[in-house]
Amino acid sequence: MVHLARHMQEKYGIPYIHVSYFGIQDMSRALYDVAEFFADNEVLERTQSLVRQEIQRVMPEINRYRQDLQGKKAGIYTGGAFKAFSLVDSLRLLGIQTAFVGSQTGGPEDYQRLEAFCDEGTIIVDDANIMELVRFAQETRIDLFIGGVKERPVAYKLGIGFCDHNHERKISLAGFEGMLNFSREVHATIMSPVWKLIDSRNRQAGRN
Amino acid sequence: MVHLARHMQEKYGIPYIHVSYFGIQDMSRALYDVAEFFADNEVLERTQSLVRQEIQRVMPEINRYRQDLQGKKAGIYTGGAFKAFSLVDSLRLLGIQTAFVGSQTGGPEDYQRLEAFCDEGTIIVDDANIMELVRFAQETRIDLFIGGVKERPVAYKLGIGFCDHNHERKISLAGFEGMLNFSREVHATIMSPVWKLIDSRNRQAGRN
Amino acid sequence: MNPQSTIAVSTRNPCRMCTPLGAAMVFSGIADAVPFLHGSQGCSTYIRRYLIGHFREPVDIACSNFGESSVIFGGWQNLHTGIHAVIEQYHPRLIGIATTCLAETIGEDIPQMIHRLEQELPEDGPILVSVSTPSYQGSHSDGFHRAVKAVVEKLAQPGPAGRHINVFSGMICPEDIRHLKDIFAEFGLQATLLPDYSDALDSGIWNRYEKNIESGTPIESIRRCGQAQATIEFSATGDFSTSAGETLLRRFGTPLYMLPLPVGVRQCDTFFERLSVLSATEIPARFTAQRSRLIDSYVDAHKYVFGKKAVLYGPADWVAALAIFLCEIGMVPVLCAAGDHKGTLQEHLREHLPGTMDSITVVEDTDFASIEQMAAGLKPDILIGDSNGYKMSRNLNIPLVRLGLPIHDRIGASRMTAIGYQGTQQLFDRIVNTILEHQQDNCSIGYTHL
Amino acid sequence: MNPQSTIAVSTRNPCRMCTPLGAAMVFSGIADAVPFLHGSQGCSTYIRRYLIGHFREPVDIACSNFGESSVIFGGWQNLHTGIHAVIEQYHPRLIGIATTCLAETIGEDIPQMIHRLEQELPEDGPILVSVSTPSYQGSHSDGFHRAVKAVVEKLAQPGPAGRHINVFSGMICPEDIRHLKDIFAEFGLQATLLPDYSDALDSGIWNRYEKNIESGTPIESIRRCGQAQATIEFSATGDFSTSAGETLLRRFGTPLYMLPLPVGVRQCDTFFERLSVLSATEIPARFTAQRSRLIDSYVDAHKYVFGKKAVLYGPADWVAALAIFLCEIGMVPVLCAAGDHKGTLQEHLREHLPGTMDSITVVEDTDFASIEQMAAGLKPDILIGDSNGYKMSRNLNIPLVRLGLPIHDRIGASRMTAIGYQGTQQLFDRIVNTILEHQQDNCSIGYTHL
Repeated sequence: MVHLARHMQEKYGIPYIHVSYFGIQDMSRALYDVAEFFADNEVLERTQSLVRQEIQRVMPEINRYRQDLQGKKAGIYTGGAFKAFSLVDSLRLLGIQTAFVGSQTGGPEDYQRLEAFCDEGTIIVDDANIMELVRFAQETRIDLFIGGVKERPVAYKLGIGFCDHNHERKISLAGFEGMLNFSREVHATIMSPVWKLIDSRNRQAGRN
Repeated sequence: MVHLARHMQEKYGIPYIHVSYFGIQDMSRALYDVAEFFADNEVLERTQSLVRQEIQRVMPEINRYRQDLQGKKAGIYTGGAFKAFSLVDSLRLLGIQTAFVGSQTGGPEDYQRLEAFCDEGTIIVDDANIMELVRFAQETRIDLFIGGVKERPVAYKLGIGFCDHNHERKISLAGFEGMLNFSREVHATIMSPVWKLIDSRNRQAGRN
Repeated sequence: MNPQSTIAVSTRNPCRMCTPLGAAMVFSGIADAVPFLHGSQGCSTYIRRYLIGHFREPVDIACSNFGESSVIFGGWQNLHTGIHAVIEQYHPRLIGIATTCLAETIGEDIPQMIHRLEQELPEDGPILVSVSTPSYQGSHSDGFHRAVKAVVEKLAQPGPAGRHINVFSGMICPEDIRHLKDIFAEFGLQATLLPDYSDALDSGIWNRYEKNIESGTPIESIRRCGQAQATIEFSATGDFSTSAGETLLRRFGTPLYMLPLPVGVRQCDTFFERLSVLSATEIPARFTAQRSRLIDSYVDAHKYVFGKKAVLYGPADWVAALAIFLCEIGMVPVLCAAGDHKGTLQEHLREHLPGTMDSITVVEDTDFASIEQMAAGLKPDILIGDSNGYKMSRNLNIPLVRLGLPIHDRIGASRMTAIGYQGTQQLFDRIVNTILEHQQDNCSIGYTHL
Repeated sequence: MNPQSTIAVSTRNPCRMCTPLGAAMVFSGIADAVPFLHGSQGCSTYIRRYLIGHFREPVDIACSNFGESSVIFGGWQNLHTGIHAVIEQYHPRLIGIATTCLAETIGEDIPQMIHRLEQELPEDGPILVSVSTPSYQGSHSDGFHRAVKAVVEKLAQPGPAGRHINVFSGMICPEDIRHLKDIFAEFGLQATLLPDYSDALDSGIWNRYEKNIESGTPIESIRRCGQAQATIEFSATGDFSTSAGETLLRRFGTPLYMLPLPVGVRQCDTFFERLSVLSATEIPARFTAQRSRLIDSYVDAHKYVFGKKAVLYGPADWVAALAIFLCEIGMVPVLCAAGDHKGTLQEHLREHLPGTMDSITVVEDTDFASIEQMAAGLKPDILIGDSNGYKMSRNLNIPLVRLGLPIHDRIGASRMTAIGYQGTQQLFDRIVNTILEHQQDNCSIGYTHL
């Protein structure tokens, strides 16, 4: 996509800005970036008002979820590194700490930025296979794994909540409404009581 | 009902006629009886035209069923004897012979009339219990039993098709349309291939 | 003060069946026994008609056929004639006599009548068991439990202690009874299930007309109930007044384990662990594998059910077991409506579901008019109960998972299982898929992958 | 002459999955074996994704990950690297290599490559089995059968005759596999089911992360296939080109019984009677009781299904078995649509359903666009097939009974049984109740009793 935008700028002089629509922080930033690009006070004011309204709308529900989720831990593994930032940020809003984060195609620069962005102690993972991811997941005792659809059954088999972020999703994650969807799904998968049935007999370590 | 009508005639002078709406013969007769009561030529003509139309409408389908059903045998056991006449008649229209017929509450006069009305060889049954009915059904090797809802599972257990005639029915049997419904249901239950699965292994006698 | 609270409201569409219906089911599930209603013929016709509609099997219920004179002069003559007719027709070894509202209202002295009958019957004549089941007192479920207790009180004998186990399952479907028998067999335990109508009310096709009274719990086995190693009784509500296990505990000291219906992983665990102790063996691999796959399926579907709201109705024992099962999978049983009255449902749920009772309304002794009114406000995602809830399901456009009795608008009521890991699996799949189907069909874009 | 008949019409929404998907399922169901796709990574991703969506289980499929250079210079290097990586990671005893369209199109000489690999692998290295499965030639079902044949051709050894039976069931769900194993055990027959993914693709919850390749048909058992008493292969279409049983018959003289899938009473009877002969024992009472109750349920529901029209789609073997089952219960399979091409479906049905073919349309090698168009004209009461028919079901407002693969919009695909009297019972109940539900919900007055 960036490739295309750059090409259109070079060839046709159409400017572009680089935004993320995922998470409240990023979504607000994206709207402000667009507003600032036009350097029109009225647009800026309307943007501020919209962002304020939307945040007031979604935060009460998100705060309720945070009460349940505070202190939970997650692992993230994405295709590109870009998405990882938004996910770490959105989880943070829900009170969830990212225990490890990585991507398939990230470069050294991405990982440096990720390391700076994350809390201390977060493990940065580069192009791991499923067995390595499982090891991280078990060692850090995460409550939630965020990955692609094909990692889902592995997370489930190990008794870990899961949320997928890829193109096959039916329920959108973008925008303010998307953040609500994301929060609901993360809350549902972490708070589901079914995991207790696995703990009680099958889980080795003393995780509860 | 007759009691009520007679009472209304006596007390208020409202005349009544006694009809059956079950079966094409009875339904047509009922319409003519009403028309004749009014002794109005126009009413009579319209009645004739209606009956003709309806018979033309329903007979092709009924004739198709008769091709499958010709020569099949049925047993009838009703609450009152009145309904039995209509049923014998309707089965006759479908090519089905009544092997035995009876009722719970019929009187000697009813049975005499029934005997005259039925084909030779038809057994007339008076207030039989279920075991006697089963004996008749097995001896006469009927393909269809017409009785109340509570006889249904017994007929089914013995591998005999069944049609109920009582007040709990959801699909009407009255009028020309009712005769179609009746024909469809009788055709479905007799022609269902499921009975063959019982014959092949479980039925004692050489019925096929 | 709400002035309305003092006004008696009539029951509108009761959420239960008549009391003697349950008793008739019990007597149907005893070998060589015939159910007999003391009352007017309409009662036996109604009960036969419902049992036939549900089980789709021949059902024989004898009746003393009260007429006007019986109501005035008492039903002794009718009972006498009826019992003799049944003996002549069926040659039963036991006749189970359940009373109707009418017989109870005119104050029939059944124990005395039974005594008179017993005196005139020959030595090898049938055992007569009676149970008081007016429908203004309890539900079909109560009638069921009371009949089991009455049978045990009449028949159980002292004797040398055996290794066998008494199992009073309450009202479960024939396939669940067969599964229970398989479970005990796999544990190497000899079990007396009372009643056992798994054949009488769910037989295959017949070779010839049968009187259909041979199958069921053998009378000899019931006699030995007092000599059992232990009794397992499924009851969430701890009602001793209708507990046959309590009779055996009191009279013979037979240890009684009152367990919830084994629905869901935890309630099944309680049951299977008890069997493991009683049999002094490990839980067989077949069941641990079923358990493991069941939990695996819980996990696979956990997002589809999390927070989904259910309205449950039926007998209190079932409502209790289902509510606990639903909470185990992350659903919220927003309305737990028992058609019968135990008075303990709220307390039982509070004990087993601490911290979640705020979101759960519990009512007992309720009717469908009330349930529908409450359900409309609660906006549930699913209803779970018998077919009598279809009208509500249709009015509210909320899908119904059929469970219980009567189920007369689907086939296979005898196979709608819920017991054990295996039965739970089937119930769980039905619940999840009903929710998914409703979502999918009502979704404007029509999900194809979920 | 219809000028249109000469115009090639492109396939719109194929009624089948890719050929190597079936092969991957087979290799998943062999103990210590790893499925390996020779082709580009997208193919293995697509297949994993569909198998995961259907089974909701981890699925491992290795791949030679073709790039542009592989297409130009051939895939040997990728295959070589991939196989060694798989050996290092999984330590498998067998690697099942299925080709993709791309590998076949560029003309990869797989047998020669396998030969080269075998020469360089150590003595105790894995067995390499390859199967040609371009998706422009056959369906997932063909890929499945071909892989079974390829495995048997590679592994079966001559030796002293045993009493065991080979069972090549074709593509059935894990619960059906477990049921088949129970059936053979109950007959006292030792059976080699190939494949057996009843655990690999339907396991319980795990204690620890597993490579998930241990379970399945043991390689030793496959080696002894040539020494079996007989082979039972479920195939209605008698396709010898994909028959593993034919290989064993030809090479070792192992008697081959090609039976229809045991769905419905008669097709089950054929199967159970064969087992009775092979085991020289009576059919166990458990199954005769299931049979009797199944027929009893047919009778109970016969009026609900008589004359009801069904559209069937899926692999030809399944369509054939289902059509014969439906006719047995009085339904009319107005459209029998096979996504694959055997060329024998029409003939097979004509032979087994004499006199009813006038009302049955048979098509092979068809797609959903064609099926929907035909179905719209036939006005069926029900559709039976995989979840890909949901769109059609929604467009035509005709309910869909899900059976086959993929089923991704319901849970429990692994438990949607159809095999044996027991599986048929479940399928029959689903069909009848789906018809009843649709009638009830679409009836203006809303039946409550049926």
